[in-house]
Amino acid sequence: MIELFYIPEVILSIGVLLIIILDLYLQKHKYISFSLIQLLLVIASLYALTEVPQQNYSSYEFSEFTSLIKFLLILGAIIIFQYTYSHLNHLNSLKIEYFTISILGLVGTMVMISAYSLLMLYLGIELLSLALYALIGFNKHSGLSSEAAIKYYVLGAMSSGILLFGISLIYGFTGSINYFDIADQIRNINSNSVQYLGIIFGIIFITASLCFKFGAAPFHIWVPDIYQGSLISTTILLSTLPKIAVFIVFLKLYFIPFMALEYVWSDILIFIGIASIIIGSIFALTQENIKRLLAYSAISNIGFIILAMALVSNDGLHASLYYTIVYSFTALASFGVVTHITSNSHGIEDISDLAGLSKTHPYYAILILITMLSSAGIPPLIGFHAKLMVIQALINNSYILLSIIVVLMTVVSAYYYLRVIKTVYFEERENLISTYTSSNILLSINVILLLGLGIFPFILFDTTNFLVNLLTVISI
Amino acid sequence: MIPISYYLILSTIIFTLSIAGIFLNRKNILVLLMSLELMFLSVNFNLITLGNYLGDLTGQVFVFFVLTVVAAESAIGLALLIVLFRNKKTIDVDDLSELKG
Amino acid sequence: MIALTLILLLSPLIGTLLLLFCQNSSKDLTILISNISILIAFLLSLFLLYLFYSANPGPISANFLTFADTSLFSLHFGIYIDSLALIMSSVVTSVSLLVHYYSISYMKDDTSFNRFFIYTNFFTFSMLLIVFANNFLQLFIGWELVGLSSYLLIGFWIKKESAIKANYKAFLVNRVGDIGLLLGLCLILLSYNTTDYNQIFQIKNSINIDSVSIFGFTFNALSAICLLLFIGAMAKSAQVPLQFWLPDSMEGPTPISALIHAATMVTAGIYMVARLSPLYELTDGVLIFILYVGSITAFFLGLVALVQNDIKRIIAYSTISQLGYMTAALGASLYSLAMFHLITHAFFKALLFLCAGSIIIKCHHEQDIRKIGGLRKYMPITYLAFMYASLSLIGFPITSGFYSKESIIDAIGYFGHTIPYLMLLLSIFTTTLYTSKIFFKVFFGESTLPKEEQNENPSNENDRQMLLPLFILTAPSVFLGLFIYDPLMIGILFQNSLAANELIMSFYNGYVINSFKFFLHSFTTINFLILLIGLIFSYLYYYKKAFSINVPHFIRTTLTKEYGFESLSSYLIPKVQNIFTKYLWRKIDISTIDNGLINNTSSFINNLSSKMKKLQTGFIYHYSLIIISALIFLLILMRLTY
Amino acid sequence: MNIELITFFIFSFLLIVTSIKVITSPNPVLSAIYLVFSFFLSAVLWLLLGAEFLSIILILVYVGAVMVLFLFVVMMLDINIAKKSAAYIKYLPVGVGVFIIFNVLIIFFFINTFENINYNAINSINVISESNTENLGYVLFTDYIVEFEIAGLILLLGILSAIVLTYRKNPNNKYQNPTEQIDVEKKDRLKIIKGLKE
Amino acid sequence: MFDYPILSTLIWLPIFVGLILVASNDIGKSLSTTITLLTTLIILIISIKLFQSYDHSVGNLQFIEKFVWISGLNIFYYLAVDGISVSLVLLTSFINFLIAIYASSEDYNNKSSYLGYFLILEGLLMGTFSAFDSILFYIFFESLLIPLFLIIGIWGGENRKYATIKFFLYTFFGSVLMLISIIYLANLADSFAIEDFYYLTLSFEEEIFLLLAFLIGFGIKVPMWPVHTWLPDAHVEAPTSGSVILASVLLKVGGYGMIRFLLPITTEAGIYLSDYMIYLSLIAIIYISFVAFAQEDMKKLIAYSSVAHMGFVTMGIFLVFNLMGNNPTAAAIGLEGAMVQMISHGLISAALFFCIGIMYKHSHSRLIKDNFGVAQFMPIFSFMMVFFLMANSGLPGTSGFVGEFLVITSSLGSSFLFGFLAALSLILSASYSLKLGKNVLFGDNQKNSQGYLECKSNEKIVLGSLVIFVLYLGISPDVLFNLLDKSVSDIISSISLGRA
Repeated sequence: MIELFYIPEVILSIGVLLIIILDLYLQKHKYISFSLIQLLLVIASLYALTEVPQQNYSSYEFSEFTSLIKFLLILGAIIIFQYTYSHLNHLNSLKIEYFTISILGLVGTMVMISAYSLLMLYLGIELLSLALYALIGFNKHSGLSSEAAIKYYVLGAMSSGILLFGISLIYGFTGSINYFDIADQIRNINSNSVQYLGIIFGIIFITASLCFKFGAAPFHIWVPDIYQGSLISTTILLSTLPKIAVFIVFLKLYFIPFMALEYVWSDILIFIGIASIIIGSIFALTQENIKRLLAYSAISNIGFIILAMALVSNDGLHASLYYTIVYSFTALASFGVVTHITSNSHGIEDISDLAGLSKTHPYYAILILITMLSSAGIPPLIGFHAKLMVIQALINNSYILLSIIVVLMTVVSAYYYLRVIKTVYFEERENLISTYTSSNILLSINVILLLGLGIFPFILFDTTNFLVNLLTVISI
Repeated sequence: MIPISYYLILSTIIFTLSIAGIFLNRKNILVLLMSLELMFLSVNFNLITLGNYLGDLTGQVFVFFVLTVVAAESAIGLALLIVLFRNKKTIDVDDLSELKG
Repeated sequence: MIALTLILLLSPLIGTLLLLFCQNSSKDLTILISNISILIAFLLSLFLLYLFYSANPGPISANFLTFADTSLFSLHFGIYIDSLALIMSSVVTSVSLLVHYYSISYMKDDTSFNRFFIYTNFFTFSMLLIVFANNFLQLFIGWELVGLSSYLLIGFWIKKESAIKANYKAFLVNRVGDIGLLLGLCLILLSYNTTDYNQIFQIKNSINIDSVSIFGFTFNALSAICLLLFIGAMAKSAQVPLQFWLPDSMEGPTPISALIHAATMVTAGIYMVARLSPLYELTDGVLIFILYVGSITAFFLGLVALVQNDIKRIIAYSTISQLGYMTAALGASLYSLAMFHLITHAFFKALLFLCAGSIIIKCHHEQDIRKIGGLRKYMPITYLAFMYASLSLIGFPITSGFYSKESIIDAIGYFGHTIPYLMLLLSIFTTTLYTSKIFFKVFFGESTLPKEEQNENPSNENDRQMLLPLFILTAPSVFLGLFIYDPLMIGILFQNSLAANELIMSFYNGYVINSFKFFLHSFTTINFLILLIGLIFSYLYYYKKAFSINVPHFIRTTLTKEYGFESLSSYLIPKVQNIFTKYLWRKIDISTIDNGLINNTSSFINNLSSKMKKLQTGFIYHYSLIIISALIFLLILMRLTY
Repeated sequence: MNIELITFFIFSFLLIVTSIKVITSPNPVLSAIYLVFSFFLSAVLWLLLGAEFLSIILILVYVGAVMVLFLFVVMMLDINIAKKSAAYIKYLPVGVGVFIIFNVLIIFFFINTFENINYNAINSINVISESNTENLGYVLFTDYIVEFEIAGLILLLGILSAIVLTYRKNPNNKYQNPTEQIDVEKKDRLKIIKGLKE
Repeated sequence: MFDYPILSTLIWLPIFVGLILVASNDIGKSLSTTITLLTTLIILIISIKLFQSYDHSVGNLQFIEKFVWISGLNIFYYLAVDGISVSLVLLTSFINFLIAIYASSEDYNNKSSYLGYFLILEGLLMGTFSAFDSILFYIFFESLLIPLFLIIGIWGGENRKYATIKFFLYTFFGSVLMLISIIYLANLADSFAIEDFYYLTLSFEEEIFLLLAFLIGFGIKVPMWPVHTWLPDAHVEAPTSGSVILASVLLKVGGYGMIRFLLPITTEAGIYLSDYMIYLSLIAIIYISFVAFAQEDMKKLIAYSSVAHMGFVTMGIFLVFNLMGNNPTAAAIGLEGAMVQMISHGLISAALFFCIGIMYKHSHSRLIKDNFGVAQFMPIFSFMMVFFLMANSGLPGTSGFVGEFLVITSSLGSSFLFGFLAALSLILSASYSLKLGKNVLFGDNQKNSQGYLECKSNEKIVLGSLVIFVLYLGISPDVLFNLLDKSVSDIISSISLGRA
């Protein structure tokens, strides 16, 4: 048991408690608290990499796979925090509580990842969701922020209810909440037995709820509003960490307990994936608000992830994992750039706020260019390789028609990315654009990696390949 | 002797009632929150009943955690409600459509 | 010999290039370079001619530059030396030389003096390229290059609106013919994998057996090729219906009209058919076609000349008509006669044009013969030269024109081509009429030009530089026919270059006997009668103005409008072109394809997006309804499936 | 028809009625009161199922804490009694439709599934003793200890968030901050402004 | 032979320098000009070396560089050239060098970025022409859009936003379908190497779909008839050098792709559909010529003329399908014609766009009616422009003739009608080309209100060298044929590979 002390979750939880207390004494010197937080994260990430407890807890998984994912999550958090710190500092609304709540949410994502029982999963999701409710509503003086928060709260709670309903069905008809036992039960079930439909219904409820958390169509409906309403730093958080976590939950749920019913859920997920891609692409076309735009872009990206995963094949799995990481990376970069820019002394809201950026801040213009092109899937940027892998997986599994729809939607979606570039580069309007440089280097590295990994995709490719191998070892 | 399905049917009815409550509600967010409470209540019914059916305590343990979480959730929800009220001077559902499109 | 020919061929080109690089140097240098390069070419032609007849090596064909040499085909630039080529080159270079010399004075006041000589030199080179071509590709290249130089020279006065319209038209009409030529060339290359004259000549009989499908009809391959090639000749040699560019091309400087649009370039078509006579000889159908095209051109375009008033246009129509004679001769397999007329025509028509040039420059670029008059006393030398040239043109006995033209008419009659014969006969009359019309109106009568513009210095002829070529040209215009008639008819002149020598021989032996007998005999023919009637008629009508004829308006209009070709080319085609192309562009390209297909798709998707955006109402209850509906949908789906 | 079944029917009927009342009463205070009723009724039904500890918790925590919180908020926010709007009527069929479809789907499914299983819902599960509370406590602190800890984190997060969200400094309050006063350095006391030349 | 990676140098050197120029953000006009000139010159020298050391006597792939790039997906960093590639590589480096010379006297804001994007474009083009792994090819092919998009968008004309987005989406649309086909093929062949695709046995339906996908992809790039409408817009809005590179090299990517992918892979379907595709090409040649005639904007006119001339390229390629069975020689002639036409059009259209750019600098209008009487003030320029216009209308002795000649020859092998219709281009191209000359160069212009001035020496060098090359290739295209001959016959033989 003492060994468990060293897992990053524990370190983070205890660290957060300490920082909450310390912060009370460091009101004037917030940067100290912030540095402590970052230090805490770094330590946790190191532990995530080095320590893999051998001792297993039946409802909590420790493995190289989860450790690596946790490492990635913490890494993402470090980057996000850095952006957030600069952003909030710039807007004079820095509060250390923002980070402590975020860290608790981060712990939530870790719990989700490691969860090996439905109860643990539920707790993880709730931990994350509660943190997100608070973070979305964090901008207390903004009506939009609180509107977004209450919307997310109501819908999120509803989806938790749906999740619980599904869990209760699964629990009732398999007799267990442990993934392994459930998998065992489902494997031995035949389609004539009483439990069969109950389990399928349970899976549907859980799928609906998870798709809601993921932001996949038609459960995506909250995404644009919430992205728009919250602080842009929250938007980055929303569009990266929870997505990775939910994706891993998807992987673990569907490929371990529900694997035997693969023929049931894979069709549903393919439908959801395609719907997300189409809706994400088409709705985004006429958006004016950049956060809404990126929200719809996120929806369509989620569609890609789900679609690849729903193929239930090794390359599909690999593609979805690769896509998830690439997507998070791109989202970090694209939102990251936006956090670094203020227009007319506000954060960037509308696309038109970016007009003329290339004249005043060519450097940032290039960053936006790269991120947008990467999102659009234009080679040689990393976004292209991700889309390539998904399409390849589709074609390998003989979904030719789907792949055509997908690429056509890629073309449609390229339009709105180009619109952003167009505004940045080709339009000349005087905006009082200012930028800040505190986390500039990190951002640059972030963006340059989009290009660098595009030219040398095998680095990331090998990593994800390793991860997928780990995962298949677990699930089989 | 109460057949297991009775409890399940009851919980389903309450569950659907609470869902209907969410989208039929034209009044204020507070009632929405109450509907959500009802929803969790119905799920708890399910869990306890099915736990009993399985002869397994896990269902009750689950309910225990759900109760805990929902309590915390309500706290946050009410806090958000207050913030919303401060900003908009209203908690009418119909007034919450600034974010759209 | 090959080397010399090469030098002959390239010296105008080198001249062109030198001129190109000395564009800004003095006029003297330009004159020097251009004239010397042509002089070299001319002297070499004569020398080669001498060499050729003395050594008589037979036709020589050699390649000197590889165009392409691949596994699929091999194309070269080469030279083909035989009597035909050398005679033609002598004609070309001699006329060219004289025109160059003449132009020194004619163009002396022009600002683009140098440019003029660049063009003319380049033209001479291109023409020689055709003359010495040993394959079809080179023929085509030269063909197009003379077209280019003609284009450039017609539009030499770039500020003159009518000139740049005329050169545009000339080039395009020539292009129509070039399509035929190009298709013929491609067909040869594709089917026989060579374009070399000799090789094609060798397999001509097997080509004659092959067939080729054109628009679903099956043709004899050789006929098809020859017909296609002849379409090229029709455009270049201004045969009906592709003749209408030539009168307009008179917008260029007059020496150019002399050189290109009378003496040399327009005869390229004749030359080509003569060159390929071994092939044409095998294609009876095509020959008949050629014969009729030629005689129709000769007659009807001669008529048009009657109603013209511009001195150069009259001569231009006369050129078309004379080319018609040559074509008709070709069509009757009388290749050497066609060549003969080509040669004599080159000289006397060049002379006519140069005279016209003298007149025009004297009259300050006034070309309307109704306004010019009484120049006889001011320009006696020009008057004489013009008279000789005119006599030659109308075929007055003993002149060069007489020998070439009469023998064509007689030979056609002799071989029984009745309808062409009649048409050609009649056009003797018209030729006489329009020639006399110019002659009498310009040199006699009174000028209607303003007095001060008429002559500042009436006693002066033009300067010597302009007169010398007139002198020189008068000689061949009058006497050349007499000298070369016999050797030509018995086949010494062209040796075996031309096919169907035996036909000429039979005509010669059966009808002409020798040049002097032919001369004497001609006074007894109907030809001479017509000529005399024409002369008398025009003397009375144009000079004495003894009577007036009311030509019906309809006929006059038809002729002025050149049987409708005029309106076709200058009104209808451009109009249709403008409207039609604008329609294609605006209606089909922009409206249908671009807006209809492309932009509509994008705006459709955009509209869809903005419509669908309304689904996102922002109300929680709608959102939850959507989520629940989706859930229920999935549940029902599962319920129905499992 | 035994006593349990009768109890079940009575209470469940009441539960449904109060639930409907919760979502339909125009006055949120009434809604809250009905919700309290619902919780009470549920507690009874849970008791019937043998989940004594949970039913007590439901009353203590929910009725005692959460619902009171709700009522506080209702009072605090001074919310008007809403009238039934036209939109309500418009959406009522949709709501009823969804309600019916959903119910039919799930209820029929439950009925189908359990029609051959005559299983009594009333069941007491014994792990270490007869006492439900003892059993629950035992399981909670052995098998579910990690979950228990995480629940602690969730509560911490709840507290933290609620405070962060609702806490506000009244800008009109005039008070001294001793820390700031002590922290002052020399350079803060006097600020030298370069005089404008014109 | 070289033991250093000559192809990689060709690709990465300009990209690297270009990135530096873009990143350095306006380092000064003269410095960036010098750097660009030097780089393009080095690239030109290297590509000439490549040309020299390329072994003409065999048509196979040479200078192969092959490394594993993404091992899991079987994607290789696989560069090589054959004769076809070498000719296009030479064209690219030559045109870019000319652009560098031309741009040296131009003044743009943020010139270093401008030149940087051109260098990047050059490198990517090199990559496109030498990549033999299909994904690598696709990456280069697609990346081309980025620098061109920016060049037109930033330094373009009034309506550039519409034009760039249209251009980008149009071509992107085409290429994604191509991507699907590539992946599909790779899936069957278990390799992304292009030549492995040649050995696949595909069913007829598969071939049809693949053909259509490739046809849309490359057809938009070429552009073929119904999908050409992006080109005039893009050209009109592009800065001069942008138009030049777009017309002279970028369009060739489409033709190149067709030769590489369409011909050997989808032969059966190609034979089945060849008539329709030839009709499309003929429509491009004839109909577009008419449309070109109607243009009022000089750039649009030349843009449409480009479409018409590229019609010859596609026609030559599709004739291969039509002729392969009964007349392989004619097929090969057609293909060589297509290649020569590509190179020649690359030179001529570049020259014409330069010419228009030079006029535009003085008159600030691209409309035909605003420009007239240029020849009076710019005689040398006008001389060269007339030359290029003539070359554009396929005058023998210029390179413009050779390609058309060969394609027409080849088409006669298929049907006389095809040959006749294609030959109509002789009139049509002359009519619009000379119309431009007639209205713009000639005519009386007394006031010179446009302020025409004889072109500067660097512009003379640009146009002059183009004149020389157009002439050289027109009089003695043997160099080109030597280069292409073996590779073309290799392509033709690889067509039979797939059929076996």
